[in-house]
Amino acid sequence: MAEPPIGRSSPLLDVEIATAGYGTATVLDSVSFSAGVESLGIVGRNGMGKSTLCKVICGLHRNASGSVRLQGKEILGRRPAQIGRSGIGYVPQGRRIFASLTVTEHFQMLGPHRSKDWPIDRVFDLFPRLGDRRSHLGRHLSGGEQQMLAIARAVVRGPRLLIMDEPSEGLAPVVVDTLVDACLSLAADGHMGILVVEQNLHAALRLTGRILVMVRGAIVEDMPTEEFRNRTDLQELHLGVSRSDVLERPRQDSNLRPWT
Amino acid sequence: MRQRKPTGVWRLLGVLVTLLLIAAACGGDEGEDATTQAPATAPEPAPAPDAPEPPAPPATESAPADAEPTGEGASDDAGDDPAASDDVTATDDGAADATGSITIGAISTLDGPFAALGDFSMHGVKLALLEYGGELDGTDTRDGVSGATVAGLDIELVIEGSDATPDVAVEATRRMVEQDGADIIIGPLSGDEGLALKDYIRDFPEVTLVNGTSASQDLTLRDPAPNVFRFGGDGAMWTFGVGTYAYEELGYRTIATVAEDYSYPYDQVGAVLTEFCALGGTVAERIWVPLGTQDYSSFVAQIPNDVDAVFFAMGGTDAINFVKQYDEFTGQAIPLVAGPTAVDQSVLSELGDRAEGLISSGPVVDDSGLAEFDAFAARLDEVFPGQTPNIFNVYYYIATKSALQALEEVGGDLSDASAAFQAALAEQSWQTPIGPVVLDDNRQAVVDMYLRRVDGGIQKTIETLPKVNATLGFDRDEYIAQGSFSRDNPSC
Amino acid sequence: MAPDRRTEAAAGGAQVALRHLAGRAAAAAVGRNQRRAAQLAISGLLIYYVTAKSIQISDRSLLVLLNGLTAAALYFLMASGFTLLFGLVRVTNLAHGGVYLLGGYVALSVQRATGNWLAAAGLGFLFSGGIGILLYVLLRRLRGEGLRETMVTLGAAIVMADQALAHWGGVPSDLDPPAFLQGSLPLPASPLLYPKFRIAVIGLAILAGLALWLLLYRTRLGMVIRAGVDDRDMVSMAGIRVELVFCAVFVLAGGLAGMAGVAGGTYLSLAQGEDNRVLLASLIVVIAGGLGSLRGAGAAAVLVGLVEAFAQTHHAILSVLITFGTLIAVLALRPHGLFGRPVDARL
Amino acid sequence: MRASERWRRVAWPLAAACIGIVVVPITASDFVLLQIVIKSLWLGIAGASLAFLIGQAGLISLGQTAIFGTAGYMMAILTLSYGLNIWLAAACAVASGPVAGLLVGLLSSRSSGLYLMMLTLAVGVFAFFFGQQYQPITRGHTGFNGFESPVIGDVDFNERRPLFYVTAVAAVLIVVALRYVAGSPAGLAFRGLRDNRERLAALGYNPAAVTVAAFAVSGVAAGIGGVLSVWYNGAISPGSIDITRIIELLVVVTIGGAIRIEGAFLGALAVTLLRNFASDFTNRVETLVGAAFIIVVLFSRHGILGLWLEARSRAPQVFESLRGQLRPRSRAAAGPPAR
Repeated sequence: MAEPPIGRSSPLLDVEIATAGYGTATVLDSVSFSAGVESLGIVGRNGMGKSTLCKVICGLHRNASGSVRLQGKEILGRRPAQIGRSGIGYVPQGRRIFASLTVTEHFQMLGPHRSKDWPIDRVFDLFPRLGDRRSHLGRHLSGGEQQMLAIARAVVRGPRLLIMDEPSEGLAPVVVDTLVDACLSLAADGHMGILVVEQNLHAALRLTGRILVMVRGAIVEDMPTEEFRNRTDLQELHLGVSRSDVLERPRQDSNLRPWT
Repeated sequence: MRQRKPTGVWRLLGVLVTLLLIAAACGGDEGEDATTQAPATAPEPAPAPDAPEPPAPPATESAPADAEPTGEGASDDAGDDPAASDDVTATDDGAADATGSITIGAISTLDGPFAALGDFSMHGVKLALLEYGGELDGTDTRDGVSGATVAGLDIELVIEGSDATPDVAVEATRRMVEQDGADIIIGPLSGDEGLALKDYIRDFPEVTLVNGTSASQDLTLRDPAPNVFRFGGDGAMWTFGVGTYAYEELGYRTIATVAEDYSYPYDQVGAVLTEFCALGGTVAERIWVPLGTQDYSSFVAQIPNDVDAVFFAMGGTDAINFVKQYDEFTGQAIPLVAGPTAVDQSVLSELGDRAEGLISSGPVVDDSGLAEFDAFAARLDEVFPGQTPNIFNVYYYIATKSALQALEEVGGDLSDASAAFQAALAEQSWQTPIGPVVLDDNRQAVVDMYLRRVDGGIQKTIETLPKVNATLGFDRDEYIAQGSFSRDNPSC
Repeated sequence: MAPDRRTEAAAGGAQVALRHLAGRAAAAAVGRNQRRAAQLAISGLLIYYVTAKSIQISDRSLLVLLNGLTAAALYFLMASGFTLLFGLVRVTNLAHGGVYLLGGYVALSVQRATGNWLAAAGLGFLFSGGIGILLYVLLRRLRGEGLRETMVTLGAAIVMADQALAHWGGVPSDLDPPAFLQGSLPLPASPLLYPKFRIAVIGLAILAGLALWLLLYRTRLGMVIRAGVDDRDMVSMAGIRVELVFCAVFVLAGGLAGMAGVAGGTYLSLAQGEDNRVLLASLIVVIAGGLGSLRGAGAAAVLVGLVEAFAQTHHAILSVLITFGTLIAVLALRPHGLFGRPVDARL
Repeated sequence: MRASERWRRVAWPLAAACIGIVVVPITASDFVLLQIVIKSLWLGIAGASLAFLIGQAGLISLGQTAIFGTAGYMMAILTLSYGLNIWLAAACAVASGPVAGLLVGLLSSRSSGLYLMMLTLAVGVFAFFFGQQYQPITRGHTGFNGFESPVIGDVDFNERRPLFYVTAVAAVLIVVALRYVAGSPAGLAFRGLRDNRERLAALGYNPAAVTVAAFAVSGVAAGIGGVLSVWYNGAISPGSIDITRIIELLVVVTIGGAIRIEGAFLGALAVTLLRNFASDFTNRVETLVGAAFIIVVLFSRHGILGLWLEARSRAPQVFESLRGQLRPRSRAAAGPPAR
């Protein structure tokens, strides 16, 4: 099958969720968007349903109705293992690496599910820190290392779409930069789409080419990152980020290129 | 979408639950007759032999009988009884009562650790009923016997099970007495159940409890109830003679005891020690094993090395485990003397060779040569192939047969709070499969016991101990004054 | 003579252990870690007490130790499957006792038919594994709803106990050990013996423990199981059909329980009510050790077995209270057990 | 409007309960009244204490029999061993319920979920063994027999109807009280414990203290249940609190549905009916009980009560419009995507 061209004309992911929630509480209400092989960011305040959206796509949250299609195939209602095999890699919030497996075992346990493109050395080239700590147990890694491991664990399966939920949460800015760089290099060859949920606006702005804003379970804005960067009114309204917050960190414009 | 699938099943469940509720409601309707009619008929002279008695709360069963005089009540009944579809027994009972029938309720431990003993007990009950023209309804323990008659009255058998706890036993008995209208209760099996049932049945003087194998002394010894009868021994009586035999014949001077930690083994250990210590023997160690213990190794380890013998009092599984482990851990270096149920015929085959030569006392031996015993054994094997006499089937048989004989004598007359029947029952004196029986003033049997030895997998008689009474031949007042046996009573 | 030397050795060993513990307790106290200090102090007292008591009847202390280990072996066989099952599938399998009983009874029937203990044990193992599959199927559609899963296993336990009663009756019974494990060995410096089969049970538990360790730490399946214990959603997201692994663990846990049933049915006996007793014991062990932790199950099995054996020997009447009191104390001080990590045990 | 709705919610069940208290003793036979109705009521009261813990605070306790047993034993010991005035004894026994609850709560305050379940199981089993082994107080395996309920003038509480009134009124009071607690700010904290322990802590509550409080509240109901069980049975022994009773209580609450306090009474009634009448249909009562239990759990998240609520939510439009709040759920369950 020919690689689909980059852009929104032929969506990699097509989401039309009618509702999703817990018990009688509705968390997602009419969420609908498409993503191509691009880097798409979803931002919004706490409790707006971003994580639930990720879980619904991955099949980890099953109380949902509507439709989620990956490359045209319906995946809503499938089991997580099927969804995982059909080409979605998931980097969950809180990292959720396997505490009692060593770094190496995280990759060994995948067995045949590991992509041939990802020999273990390539992983350690991408994240040299992990190579240093290959025989350490997951629970003994630092937060940044755990996040690297979580990303690597998802990537070595060679997914078409990588979903990351708050990858920068709780990490030092320096570590976040390292991670963002790694993600950018991952996406550089244009085979993999990225869907990233972020609270950290800086990371989101660096990593993505398009931004969706989520408020109370619905998508309220959808615009290129470049545009969103300048819409401080929207940032303030939907994220509670004041101008000073954004300015707090020195801008490194050379790094702030949008992903395309 | 997950919630969608089971709709059909849900509907079915809903229907089921509704049915249950309706059934419950009908139970209530049926009761309505009883409560509304009973007061009206209570003052009248009893029209039928099995009429209810004024002092007692009206039993449900009596409703149809009461209904006879008033046509209105009778038609009510006709209308309601079929509706009470949840309770087939009660309906049958009601119909039969109108023509005159007597309901016998049998209770034993059909669930829980003693379930096997419950089976044995019911064999005994059914065997007695078969002698009165009954036929087995089926082979399961809970299948009853139908067609038995005494003095022209049909005998209904209701079977209920407990799990050896007093609460469940009382509820099961209440079901038989108040729901099924049982006139006579045969049972229960274990000691504490017996005490609980004594308290319950005291409030129903017209109902008669004929004990099965409950071996608690205080069922009859202290504060007896006028409608409770025991045609067998109690735990102490079953152990009679062993202490003396151990001291005089076997020459033991110091013993240790290992027993389960509750009242029935207290009675056995107490009876042994009472005799043994009176003769001058001493007890080096009393080891009480919490109920529910399976691994006796740590308790075997506590037996002092320098005792002459070990007396152990256990039942069922515990006996098997103890004997097996005692054998494995000590090679039987110190001889064992057994309590009555530890080597009862019900566990002998499972004990196997390890039980050979064990001395004990007890009510049942296999070589007594009594014609009644041989006939009983033959009949038992014929009806329930492979079964041999043991304390449970023999005692439940004796209890049931005594009741049936007394019923026959009074022509099935249960009027006047079963006064005539209970009087006849108290006078029962007959040759049972295990020897003659008569009752004392507390309606407690005076019976023969046997000193016995396991030999070739059966219990053989060493000596017959005639007419053992509830106080083991001691002075009644003194015996009662020494108090119930306990962990450290007697204190020798 | 010999007992004296052993007494001395025991006392010496205890002293060393005590000094070590006291040091650590002091260090913890200095470090303001009061809880740790309290824990160490309690374990110190326990060791002191046990040593003092074992010296008291020294010619029985080896026996008591062995008894504790035998009990521990049986508990471990039960608990290891239980803890794996919980760790991976998050199912508190209250039917585990029922599986024990049925496994033992099937073996009993087989032995009565063939007279061969090994065949009996094998079939008991397979049969229990089969029940594991049944349970797996029964619980499939409730996956993730811990309380309901637990309740279904409870219902299954009730049904199993009643079916065992229906098919094998209430007569208590036991299996005969294989010929080469019959009889007893003399214990040194004691008039008592020790049955060979009980020693074999200890061996069996050690073997089972080793095999499980190899499975968990040396195979890919083991990695997946451990990963599943940590986070089964993430295992699914890795594209691994975690359901198949679940099923395998159900079979394994059932088989282990059945094996325990065969062992217990041989050196103890099979009877109504045994299922609850054994279930309770294995629950204690699993919880005290920490859910999902094999190491914890092993350690807690030994702890519970020894405490039980000592308590039965020295405080027969209150022994059960001591065993459960210990458990309550352990759990009140360490809510996640000895080796447990705060896994998501939400129901 | 809110107030009136709330009032309606309270008034209907209360009226139903009052009618029940009046009608049931007239219509039910002595046997049904005692063995079904009263039994279900006190078992339901004990169950309500557990339903409260599970449904409101998310604490699955298997130690309720310990609390229940403490009160029951207290009742028996104070009257039979010490000859205390029966009302005084009853008051002490009822008061011992929350105290015992407090103790169990303290022990379990740091646990949650399955660990709490197991810890409380250990407590429950400990209580059973204490009753069985510690003879000086508990009289061992035999326990206490021959307890006589109090008599005031002509009213003898050993009789069934007076006993029924006491039990029924106690049941209603307990339901009202527990619902009141559930609706109070404390109830909010309990639900916080159930839904998210971490968030509760973040809100400034101490989850351990909330756990202890929940156990103490449930202890009131369990204590009253324990006292009534002694009045009902006239006896208490370790057999009244053994592991089968622990399981039975759990079965009662699960079958009934812990989502509301009342579910416990429904479950108690179902279990009592099954135990009393199932033997008319089958020789394998326990298998039937177990299978019924499995089926209820498999097909309903909240037991029989859940079935009822579900049926109501599926009922025709009339109900649909009345209970708008149930709609989102049925929409969420509407299933596979349209396309």
